Amino acid sequence: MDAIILQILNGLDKGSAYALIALGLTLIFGTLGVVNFAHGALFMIGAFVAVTVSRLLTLSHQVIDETRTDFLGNPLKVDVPYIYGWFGESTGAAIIDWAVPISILIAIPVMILIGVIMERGLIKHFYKRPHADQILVTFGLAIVLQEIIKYFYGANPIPTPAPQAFVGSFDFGALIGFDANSIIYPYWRLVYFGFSMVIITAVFAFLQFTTFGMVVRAGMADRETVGLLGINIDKRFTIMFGIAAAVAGLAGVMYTPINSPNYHMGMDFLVLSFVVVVVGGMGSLPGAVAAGFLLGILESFASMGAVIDLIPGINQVIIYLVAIVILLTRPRGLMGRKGVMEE
Amino acid sequence: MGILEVKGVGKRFGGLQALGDVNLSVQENSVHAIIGPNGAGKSTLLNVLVGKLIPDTGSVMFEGQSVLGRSPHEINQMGISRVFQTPEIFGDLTVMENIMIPCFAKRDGSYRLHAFETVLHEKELVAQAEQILIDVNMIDKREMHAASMSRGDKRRLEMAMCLVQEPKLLLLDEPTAGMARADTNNTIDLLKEINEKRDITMCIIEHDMHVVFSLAERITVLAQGTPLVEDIPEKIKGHPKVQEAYLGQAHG
Amino acid sequence: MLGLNKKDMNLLLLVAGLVIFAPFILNPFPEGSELAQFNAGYPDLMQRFVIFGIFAIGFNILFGLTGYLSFGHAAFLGVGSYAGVWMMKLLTMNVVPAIMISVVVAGLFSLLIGYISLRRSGIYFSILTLAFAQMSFALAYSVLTPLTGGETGLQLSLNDPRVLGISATETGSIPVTHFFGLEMRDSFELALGSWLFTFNAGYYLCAAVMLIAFYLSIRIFRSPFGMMLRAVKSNQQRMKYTGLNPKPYTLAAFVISGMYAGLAGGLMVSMDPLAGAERMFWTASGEVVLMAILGGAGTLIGPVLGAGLIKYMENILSKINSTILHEWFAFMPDGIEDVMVTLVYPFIGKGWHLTLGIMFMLVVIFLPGGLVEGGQRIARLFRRRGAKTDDSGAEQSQNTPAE
Amino acid sequence: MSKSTLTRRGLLKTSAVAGAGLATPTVFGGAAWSAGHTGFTNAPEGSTVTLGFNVPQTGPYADEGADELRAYELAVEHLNGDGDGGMLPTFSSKVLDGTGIMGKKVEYVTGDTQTKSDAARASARSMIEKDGAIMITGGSSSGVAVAVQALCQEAGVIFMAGLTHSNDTTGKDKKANGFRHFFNSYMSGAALAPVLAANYGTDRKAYHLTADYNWGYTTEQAIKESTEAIGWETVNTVLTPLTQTDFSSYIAPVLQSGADVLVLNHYGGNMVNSLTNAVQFGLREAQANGKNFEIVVPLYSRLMAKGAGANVKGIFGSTNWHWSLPDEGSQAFTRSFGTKYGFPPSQAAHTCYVQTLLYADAVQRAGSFNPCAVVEALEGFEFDGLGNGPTLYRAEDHQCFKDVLVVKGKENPTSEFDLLEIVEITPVEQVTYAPDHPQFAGGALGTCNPGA
Repeated sequence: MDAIILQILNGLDKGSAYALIALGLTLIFGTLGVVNFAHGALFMIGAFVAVTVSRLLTLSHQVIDETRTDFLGNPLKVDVPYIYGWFGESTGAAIIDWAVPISILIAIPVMILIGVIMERGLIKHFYKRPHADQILVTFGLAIVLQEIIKYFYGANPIPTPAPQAFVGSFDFGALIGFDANSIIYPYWRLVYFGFSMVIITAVFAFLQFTTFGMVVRAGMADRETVGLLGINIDKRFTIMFGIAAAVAGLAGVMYTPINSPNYHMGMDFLVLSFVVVVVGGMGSLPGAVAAGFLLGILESFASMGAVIDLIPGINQVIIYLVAIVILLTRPRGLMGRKGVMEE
Repeated sequence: MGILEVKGVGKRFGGLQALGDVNLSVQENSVHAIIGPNGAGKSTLLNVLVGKLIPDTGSVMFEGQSVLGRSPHEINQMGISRVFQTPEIFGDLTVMENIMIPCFAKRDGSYRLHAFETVLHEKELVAQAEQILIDVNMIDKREMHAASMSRGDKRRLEMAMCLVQEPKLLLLDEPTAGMARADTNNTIDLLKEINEKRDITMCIIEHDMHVVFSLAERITVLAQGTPLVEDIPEKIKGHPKVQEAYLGQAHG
Repeated sequence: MLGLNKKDMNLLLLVAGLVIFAPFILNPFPEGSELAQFNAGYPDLMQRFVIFGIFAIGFNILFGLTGYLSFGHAAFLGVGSYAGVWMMKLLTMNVVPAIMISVVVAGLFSLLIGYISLRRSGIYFSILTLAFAQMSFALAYSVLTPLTGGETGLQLSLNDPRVLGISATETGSIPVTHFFGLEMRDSFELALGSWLFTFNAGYYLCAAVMLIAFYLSIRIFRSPFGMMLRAVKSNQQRMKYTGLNPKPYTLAAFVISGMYAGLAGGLMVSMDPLAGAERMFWTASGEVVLMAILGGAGTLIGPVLGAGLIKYMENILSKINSTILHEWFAFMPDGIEDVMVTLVYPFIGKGWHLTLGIMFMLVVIFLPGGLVEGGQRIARLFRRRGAKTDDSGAEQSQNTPAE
Repeated sequence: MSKSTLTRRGLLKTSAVAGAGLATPTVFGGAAWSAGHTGFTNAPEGSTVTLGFNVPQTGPYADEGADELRAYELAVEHLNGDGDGGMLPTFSSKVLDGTGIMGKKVEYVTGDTQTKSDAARASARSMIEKDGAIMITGGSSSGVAVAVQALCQEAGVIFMAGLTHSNDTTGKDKKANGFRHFFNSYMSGAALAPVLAANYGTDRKAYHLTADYNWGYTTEQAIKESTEAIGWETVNTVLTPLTQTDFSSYIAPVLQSGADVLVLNHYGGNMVNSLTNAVQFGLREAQANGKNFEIVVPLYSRLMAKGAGANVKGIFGSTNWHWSLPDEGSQAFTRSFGTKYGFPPSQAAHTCYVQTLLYADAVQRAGSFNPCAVVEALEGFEFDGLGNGPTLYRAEDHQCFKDVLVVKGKENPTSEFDLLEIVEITPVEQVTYAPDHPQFAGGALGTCNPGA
């Protein structure tokens, strides 16, 4: 039982990353009709916003420490962040410690800007082009973006820890009435899950309760009609693209303490998130979220030792197997609409 | 016994009874029109006839054989062709190829792996297709992409594609929708000619009463998924039920 | 001739000329010159050009004609490769049985996957093929290691039980692949002045197979079958109401292109008898999609060009390092030399992915029809210039399909 | 900048001068890569010799590849008599004199393995066929090493493996033309076990997470066997997919399993992520069976430690070499590398540098570039001064036997390169095994292939 609850937690956690990426992906597809292969790259850029922020915060001047030596035997140069000088060492250290949460505030405008630039500068010209062209151009863009990141940050993962307050784990089981030490779970993963629930709720609320959202939803259902009503749908769709980019970017920022970011993390998620979107049903927002959590949980269960012993290799293929079964039994995914992307 | 016998066909979509107990008998070599107000179930009935929809109840017999449960291409191979309201043609292919495809379908059936023959070496079929293009006055457009033609040309092309197959029954879904009066009259003449010279039975769905009364030998009036009345045109014209159905819709 | 019209025959002859004289064409720069770096006329790369050409031609029969975008085609290439290596391990080092079994196994595998995947269309079809291919990769890399060699790849060893052949040569080596005695790595070298041209037996076998494959693809394009496939892409609804069943046509196209992929896989292991699991990874499937689109999907020659370009970049661009750059710009004053090297460096060597990405974007943005469209535009430009007096020389309607 | 050229054959240079336009067809029976005249592949003619450095330049191991390339450039510099000479003065063999190899200036070409066996072979073939490379070296994974080694065997050139840790490279997939300086899974197990026993006791229950591919299998087997030999019990072993990025679902059940040690048989990105996740789940602070829970990472690299950040603190592992080693050779190399690039070399850089020197030395001693002569010179070669103490290139399997380092993550690093501290230098005797050890069974060296 404990093991199962643990894996459900893990699944929700993984699922929230899948769901956030898939949400933006399907939002872009639903509103703009564009298959965006660069969406994984947006997730990766979000993570590197966090890396950049923590690097900026730790911008340092070097102080020579005569008591110690470096590897060549010269006196050791110790990096002292400028921020220590401005706020004092303890406040400075605390600010650096909170680099990832601070990055969220910075990532929102940065990602929206990147999204808007992408849409206006490139994607806009591809609305009427075949999906294959959209895939190729966004794939090219994804490669370019990740190579740029690689050029500046290298290929090695860069550790970006969570604030000290959230490092480590706690006894989650005891909270919900299980035996002590039966369900130990990391703080930050719960934060991640909570954060993604907030984002998902916010996106849905935004679409549900604002006029802007209503127009966008109407546009997703029938773009031409809304256009005929004289509503400038293009402008709204541009903003939607910015929001989708921000969702992916925030997913990336928050993900950095879970796994050290590297330049190809976007590609790692790309194929998976496409599977999630398709399993959920192209263009369906609830479908994307549901499929994200479903696949996350199934993936977690498939990685349990007992399951692997029973079916060797199941953990390697579970996601794809589920995708195949769902697509064969439910032709348009869990919640897909008819006629979307079938020609 | 008609060439097409529809008996007791019913179809529900969720809570909506799209068709309820439709009976229809189309006589060989006749022109049979199906009319009715919007939402009367005309298109649903047509989709049942071509195998796109499977009815919940009833039977559809064509030349004494059931068409139910067969897929569209099998029904077509039995001799039923369909012309769509918006022309359905192979837009990316040339006009000539659009005609060649039904030529092959007629000769080779629904599937044949003729991967190492060459289209242009099938002299007989090419000649046949060229003749048809001459007949419909499109020979000078043979190498055009079908999608780049005018709407009227597309309709003619689609009609020609159906005729290539020499169907026994031709289903027409509003063949004159959106046409100017002069074009409509041309189409009426063309259809008459086809019906008489080629012995093709026709079943037409149409809104334009002028077309219906110029062509049809029998008319079935559908309303809310059920046939109100079936009779010869003269009788339909003054039929109170028909007027009620149409006028009621027109004013309500 | 050969059942082709004049235009197609010319195209076939052109391609034949290109592959036969490839050792000259690809080695335009003299040995030892600064530009020799750009020579591609060595056996491995020439083999790759034509093998990936075959792969792309086959993929194009499915994608270019029917519009079905398979994202898992590399799986067939991989399966074909494994089958080929097993044939060499168990039967003989002659490449003919290996290539044949590759085609057959890939054909059967694609029949199975195609049968299931073609129940869906559009992106759902793409994801199904992707899922199958990813499963194949993941299993081949891990639990199927005894069958596939896993991480290392399936390779020959000194104690293979080769029924029609020897396990090891007298000198204690693994025997080499051959075509009825003609060793695939045999080469004839011709030195002309400071140029060196290599004529490799393996390459010419691949080239011959590729010409046959190309010829067959022309025949398919011009056949009633090919026309039906284009009809599938254009309008399945009308096809059904014309009495044609699109399913078997599409499945046949899927299997044929799967067999092309298997053929490519078989040739790959015939040239270099090792089959790695990475050749089934989704990026490898993506690569062939890119080849087709980059060259011009639905055109005859496009996929071959796309394959050539991508493989050229992968093999030539990635080998340029900063030392070589410094040599190129050595004639410049020191300061400018360094600036030039700094400017160019991100795009070559380890940055070749960046150049590839930029190229994809440029081609798709400016040449939606791929390289073939680029060629056509240039040709049109010349034609227009040539016929300037001809006032009616306006745009000819673009009705020549599938050039 | 000197104008050097990358020629394929010295012959051509001269023939070009002698008479342009003169056609000289040559037919080779046998091998494409034979140069005909001297009886082996790519025999260097003229005043230069070309080496092929095949390292990952794209993909997740690109940084490791970049470090290998730096080492190669440094080695070439030293062989050609530039720079401070690095390890040449400390090397026990003194035949290398800074005039290249056998008087020929050393040049090199580079290629990108992409850490894929196919791409690595393509790149190696291009260096052999196009650039006339006489020796191929590099790589940062065992799959690539085995694939390229087999290719070099067929082509008739020498392969000096880079970073490859799987037993198979000099076990079931060993080849006569291939040589490995790097240590292997067995040695990791043999070196780690006593240290683990000393620090964590002999009554331990281990839980293995293993990368689901060849290297993972051999490492799991080696660690399992050596820890079981000191009395540990293996509770469970679970295979994880190569493409896995989030290991939470593999880590979470560990605490409930009754184990008190987690062994992460992972490398590269897998290791960075699995270790990070393990620490997140509180395994480092946890208690199990009344003991402190411990994590072990059999194969450490500095780049991985850098990627995992603070999570490596206090965690044991093994490594081939570390820049903080006090011996003269290591110091000389670190100084030389650090002066040129500004930071200390990694173990991958070290092994690649040493392999290049060893090759050059073997050619010089053999007096020939002929691969068979080189093989003969390297087989059974004993040397010292290259950083790991007295070392033997064993003739039976072409594996180097030398001291192995047990390290642990440093608690208070002074810089981003100072992440590991040496716990013990395990003497060579302790990690030596018989050539027919079951973990290395199967396969045969075959005979050297000179290609022609």
